[in-house]
Amino acid sequence: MNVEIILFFVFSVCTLVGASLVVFANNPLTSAMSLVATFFFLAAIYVLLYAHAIAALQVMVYAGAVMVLFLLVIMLLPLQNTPLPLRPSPARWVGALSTASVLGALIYASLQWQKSLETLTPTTQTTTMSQETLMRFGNLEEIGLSIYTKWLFPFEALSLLLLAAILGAVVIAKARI
Amino acid sequence: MNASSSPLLNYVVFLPMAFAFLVLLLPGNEKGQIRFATLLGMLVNLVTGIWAFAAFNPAGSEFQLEYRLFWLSDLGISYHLGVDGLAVALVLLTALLGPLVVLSSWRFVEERVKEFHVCLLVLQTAMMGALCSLDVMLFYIFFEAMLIPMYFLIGVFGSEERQKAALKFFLYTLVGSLLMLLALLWVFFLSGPEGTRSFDYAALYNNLMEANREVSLCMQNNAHCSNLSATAAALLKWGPWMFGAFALAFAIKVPMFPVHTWLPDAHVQAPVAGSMVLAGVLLKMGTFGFWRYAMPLFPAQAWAYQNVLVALSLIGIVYGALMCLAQKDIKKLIAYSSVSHMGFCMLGMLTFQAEGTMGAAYQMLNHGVSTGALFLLFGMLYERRHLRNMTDYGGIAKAMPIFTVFFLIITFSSIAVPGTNGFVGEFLVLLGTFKSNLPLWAGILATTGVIFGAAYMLWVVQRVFFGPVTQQANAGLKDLRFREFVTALPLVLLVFVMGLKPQPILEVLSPSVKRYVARVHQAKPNPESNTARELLRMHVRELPTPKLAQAQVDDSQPLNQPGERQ
Amino acid sequence: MEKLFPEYPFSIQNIENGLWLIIALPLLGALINGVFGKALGRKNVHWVACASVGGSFLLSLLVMWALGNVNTSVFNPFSPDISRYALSADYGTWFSAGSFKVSFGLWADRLSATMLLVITGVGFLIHLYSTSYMEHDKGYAKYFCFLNLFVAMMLTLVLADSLVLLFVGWEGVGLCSYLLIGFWYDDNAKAWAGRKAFITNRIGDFGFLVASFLLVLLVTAAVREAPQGTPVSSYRFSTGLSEKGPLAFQSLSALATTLAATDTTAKPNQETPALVMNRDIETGPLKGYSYAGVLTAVLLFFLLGAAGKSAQLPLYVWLPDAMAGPTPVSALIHAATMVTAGVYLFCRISYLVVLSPFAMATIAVVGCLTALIAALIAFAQDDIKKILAYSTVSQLGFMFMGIGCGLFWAAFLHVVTHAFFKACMFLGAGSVMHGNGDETNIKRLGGLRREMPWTSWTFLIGTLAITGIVPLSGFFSKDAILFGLETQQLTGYVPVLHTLYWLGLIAAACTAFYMVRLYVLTFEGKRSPLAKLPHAHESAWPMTLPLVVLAALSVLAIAHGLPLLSLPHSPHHSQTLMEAYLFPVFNVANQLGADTQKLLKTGLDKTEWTSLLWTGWFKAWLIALVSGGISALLYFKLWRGGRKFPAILEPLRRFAQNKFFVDELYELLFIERAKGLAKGLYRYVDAFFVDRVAVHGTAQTVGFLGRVLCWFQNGNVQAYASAIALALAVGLTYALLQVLS
Amino acid sequence: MIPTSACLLLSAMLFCLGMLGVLLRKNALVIFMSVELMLNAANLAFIGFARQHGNTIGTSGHVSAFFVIAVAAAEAAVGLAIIIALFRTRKTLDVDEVRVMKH
Repeated sequence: MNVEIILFFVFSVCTLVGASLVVFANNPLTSAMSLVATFFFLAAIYVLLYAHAIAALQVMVYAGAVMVLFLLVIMLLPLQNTPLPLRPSPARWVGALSTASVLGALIYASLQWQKSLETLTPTTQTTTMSQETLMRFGNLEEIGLSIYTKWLFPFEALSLLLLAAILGAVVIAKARI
Repeated sequence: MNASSSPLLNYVVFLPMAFAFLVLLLPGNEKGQIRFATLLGMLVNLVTGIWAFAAFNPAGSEFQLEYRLFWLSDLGISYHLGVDGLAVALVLLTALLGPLVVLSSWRFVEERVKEFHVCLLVLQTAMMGALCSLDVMLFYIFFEAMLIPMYFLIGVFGSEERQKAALKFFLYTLVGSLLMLLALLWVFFLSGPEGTRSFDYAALYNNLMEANREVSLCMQNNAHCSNLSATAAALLKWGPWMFGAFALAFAIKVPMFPVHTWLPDAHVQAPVAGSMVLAGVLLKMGTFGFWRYAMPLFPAQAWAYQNVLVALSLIGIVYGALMCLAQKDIKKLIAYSSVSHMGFCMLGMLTFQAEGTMGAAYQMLNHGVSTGALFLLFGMLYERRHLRNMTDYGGIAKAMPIFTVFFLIITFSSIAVPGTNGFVGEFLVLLGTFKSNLPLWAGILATTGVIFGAAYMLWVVQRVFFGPVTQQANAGLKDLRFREFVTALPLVLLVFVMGLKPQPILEVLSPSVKRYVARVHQAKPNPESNTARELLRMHVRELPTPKLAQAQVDDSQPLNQPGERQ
Repeated sequence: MEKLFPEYPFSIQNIENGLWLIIALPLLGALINGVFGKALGRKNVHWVACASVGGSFLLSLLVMWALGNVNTSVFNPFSPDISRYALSADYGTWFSAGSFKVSFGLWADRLSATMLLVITGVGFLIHLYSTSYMEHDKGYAKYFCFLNLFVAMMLTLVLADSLVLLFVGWEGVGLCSYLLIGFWYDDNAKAWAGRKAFITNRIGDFGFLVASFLLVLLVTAAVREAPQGTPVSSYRFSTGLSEKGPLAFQSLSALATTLAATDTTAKPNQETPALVMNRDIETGPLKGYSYAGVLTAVLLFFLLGAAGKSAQLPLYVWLPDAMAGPTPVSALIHAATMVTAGVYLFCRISYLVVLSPFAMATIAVVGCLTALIAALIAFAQDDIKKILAYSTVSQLGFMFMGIGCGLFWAAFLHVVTHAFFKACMFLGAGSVMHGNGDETNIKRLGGLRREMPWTSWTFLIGTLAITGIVPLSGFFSKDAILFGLETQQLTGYVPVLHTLYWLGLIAAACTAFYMVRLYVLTFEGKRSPLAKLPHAHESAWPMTLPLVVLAALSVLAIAHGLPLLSLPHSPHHSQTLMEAYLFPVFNVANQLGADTQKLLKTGLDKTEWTSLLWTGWFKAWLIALVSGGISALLYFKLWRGGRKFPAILEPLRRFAQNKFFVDELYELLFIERAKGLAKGLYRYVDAFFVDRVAVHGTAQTVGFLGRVLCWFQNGNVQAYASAIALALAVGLTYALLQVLS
Repeated sequence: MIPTSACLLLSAMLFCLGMLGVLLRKNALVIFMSVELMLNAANLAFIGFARQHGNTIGTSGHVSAFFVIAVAAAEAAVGLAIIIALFRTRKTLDVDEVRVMKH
């Protein structure tokens, strides 16, 4: 039981609480603020997993840019009647039950997987990674190298996607062009 | 440059398309220019068509004027054009109808003139392509491409219920041809191991030939069924389905009873040009398809289902004629008469016997001329009065004598009076039916068609042309204008030329007929019976295989393609 | 003859090569009149028309002359021998397919030559007559165009050397008949009559076509199965087939000879060859039928065809209605030429006819019944043209009886004489109509003898001729037929023929009665007060001249019927001129009939024969005279002055006047049925079942399925998401189970 | 180190929470936020696996996460634009009310 795990546990609980608030809060503003919190906690978890660059991106892009957008929209729209109470319908029942079973299946699968991992293949454990490698592992340099060499084409495609998204957003959102 | 190859057919097929582009470039309000450009295109096409017909040597190899290019070789598809006797005759017919179609709608279409003429030209290319292609997939592409301009011709330029009719026409024909596509792919994969397969007609035919022999042997005698090759076994099991799909696609196009109901609707709603092309050429695609694809590729099945198809043809002949007697709408009546006449075509082809098949081939041409002319002539009347019911006319002969003479001549051609073209075809079909393995009553029943044919056609003539003038508007009708006269005259003359001097055309058709019969007979159930002696003389020959299959194996050495200029 | 005419320029070779001109001239005339008629003007139109037919007539005379020459013979392409007294020409293939072939071949023997003269001669006279009769008609050029076309077609029919080419003429004359009956097309009834004629003829053509096809099959089967040494199995025959096709008449002749040679019923002791007439055919489409049976079927189908064209039972109904056409047309087409095509056809294929006694008996019976029924209907008719039409039907029935008893020459003689006197009477009727404001009801005429002397005298001669009064031609030709019925030995059917003889006598009596009635009511007595014009006028010379010529011919034609010659090959009796002249044509038939013992000449010796002949003549003459006399008496004296017809016979008269309701019966039985069937099929099968249920039903089923699936497509995005979630859950569970197991 | 299964468990719960939000909430904005949650759950799984298999697969997991973030950004831009457009035309964000795409 080391600090890492304790921290992970703490952050996990916080993340889940935040996420629950996002989903179940009546006021979208509450949801939005909880979402920001959730993103931050997730970023912390990423750090714990030695994914520093992604953690930074998470904070910048998600908690920063995306959330600002969300808030902007919330502010932009005159949402007087914000609480929209749940109205049960067959589709919703089906959805809830499906979600429950998906959750069950996923949890079962992860536990099962962990078990098989421990019994069968000790060699593939991460512990073999040295501390030095670990420090280098998730930093921006490594990822940058990878993106600009191995993943160059998807990366360029991504830029195109972003461009399209910008144009699309403008076209859709503007009343008259 | 290969000696047997010639680029002529490319011109036949694609010149109308080139003119379509030209027409597209013209300004839309210059109607005269558009019409003249289209007419010019059709005339040029006619010249190339005549040229192709003249260049065809009846004594030569089966397919002539061949032209082959690589195209989608990985899929076994090539651009391969060529014609046999029947195809070249139909090419001539199509080319001939082209200018007449343009002339017939000179005044009829006043709106969207450009679109109309582009449709006509594109349709011409598609029809020529379907007739000339020797690659089955290429044929399929052209076959489907015909639907599109025709759909617009009916749906945009037709009468009041045009949309419904166009949709019906489109869906009806599409159902059949999609099933055919499925069967076609199936046949393709059946036809040989990977690498040797090709959609080329000759290759497909040759690949299936041995399998067909085995299948027919097996169908005669179970003892032969034990050691079938894989292809033959598959063909035995699935052949009926594949043949059924092909037959359905073409039967809809012909149209045979009971899949004929799109035709009356389409004809009634279509403009004159649409009806002419529909009756003149499009219906032939059905019989042509049977002739070129359905029967030769599945001869064993053709024999097995001969009686069913013959029964449908006979029903078509009698039933179509009876339907005519119940019509008030003249265009609908002519449409049903097409059902009856095409029943004769099918019957002749299903005799699997030289006279009948020759008659069927000739009847295809006749039907194109006479029914095309009927629609053309009625279109002239329709242009004047915009009425289609017989009761709206009466005593027209008084006002329009020349028109009446033309209509009468075409009527007599349609009911096969000797001396006109209809007689030769119908006589040969009926003779073939009697001489074939079909029961005698089938021939007798088919012959009753001559009675019904006269009954309904003369009924129309009586109601429209004879009797007193019942409506004042009909009394002042103008007789044919010069343009109309010139449009109708070639068809009227052809009626006599084809009726009195059919031999040159029959000679062109003759090798195709022989090969068709021989091909179907390679799977005849009881070869020892009557025609056996006759058939010994015309044994089945393998078609010259295209070199495409080799080219796939050896990519490093590019084949000296016939069309490439060096 | 040869000395009279120099060989050059009329060498037989030249005549042979120019046979086509006989047809081409009227055809050209038709073309010129049809295309340029309006521009030419009336004078030129009739000049062209008459000249073309006249030219054909002259050419026909040349042919006749050539056929009188003993050296005239043609090479038979189907057998090694030559055909004497015949000309032939071949102008190349018409069409060929597979093993079938038809060529444009013409063939003129004495039968066709006689017919040629009748057609072009009578045709010329009628053309001449028409120039005056149609004077005021608007469609003058059109009329002559059709008439010339008709002549051309009729000549094609007569000159054809194969059944197919004959069929061209056969249909062609029907076509012209259709056009000419409906000549005044703006009258619906007239156009309707034309249509009726064409369609009725088409029913006959159906029979003709079926018979031809069966003949092709028969030839093919015979070629396949005939033993060595028969005409059909020879090498020449096979070359002939590839040259002229199986339906050429010489081919059929060879077929008949072959079949006759193998007839085992005739020669029971002969060893049986491969092909036996009464045995079943072994292979081919006719498998299971015997040659004799198929041949009988062929002839019966031909009978149907001939019944259509020659207006026999049950297809005679069109002919009376065909009187709607101009009267010269009725004279030419519906009396003299076209309607005799059926008789001509049977004469042409006489060698086949004699091989089937059953078919012959049927022909005779059909002819006899037609003769009787038509005669009975004619009793009560008042329309001058209708009476003549029914009498034509009746006389055609006589001709069929002649065919049926195997006396082809007699039947043909009747064709010729009938052409003369009936054309004469029709033209006379036309003249009557012309002079009386188109009045056709004989009860509104009368007393024309003084006003129209030429017409009336010629009409009288015609009437006497058809009645069968001794010195006129009708007597000889009709009596030859009746005598044949009495004496011909048609194996198995002698009693039938004897019955027909008596029925024939009754028909002859009827003919005499109503023809005299017609003459008396029209020409004798006083002019009827109901007449349209107060005074009739005699027609102009172009109309009376043909009448005189035809009347003269009706008298002169007796020359053909007199038993003048006694020739070595018929020891029992003397031959008539006609029989002797046509001997080369019917020789084969007679020979085959005798060989197979199906049709024999009477076994009477000369004295018995002569006495029978004379008593027969006397009987016929007496009957005609008595019947005609009664009629004349009745109509002169009794019923002239408005005396009522006996009431007791009134229903009968009404029944006959309405033509025994045959038209109505056909209408009810066939036409209404066919129309009802067509309507019913259209409404229930085509519109309802195929289109509504099957086609639209499919569309609607698809549409219904679509609407059902629409329920899922409710637009609620979360419902869609739920579906995705459900799919995910199921997929995951499934994957887990797969992995675990 | 942190056991990967723990990461996966957290990821699963996060994912299901997001899914619940998407399926149950009516507010389009909240639904949208829930989608973001789901994306983050996926990212977490990527990072978790990357941590475990880092020596064999390198930083591929991280790169994937990076791409997901980028896509999420694009999606957010377009999606929010749609929401604005939606609100402008329908005056509501209730997805139950917005059923234009009905047959």
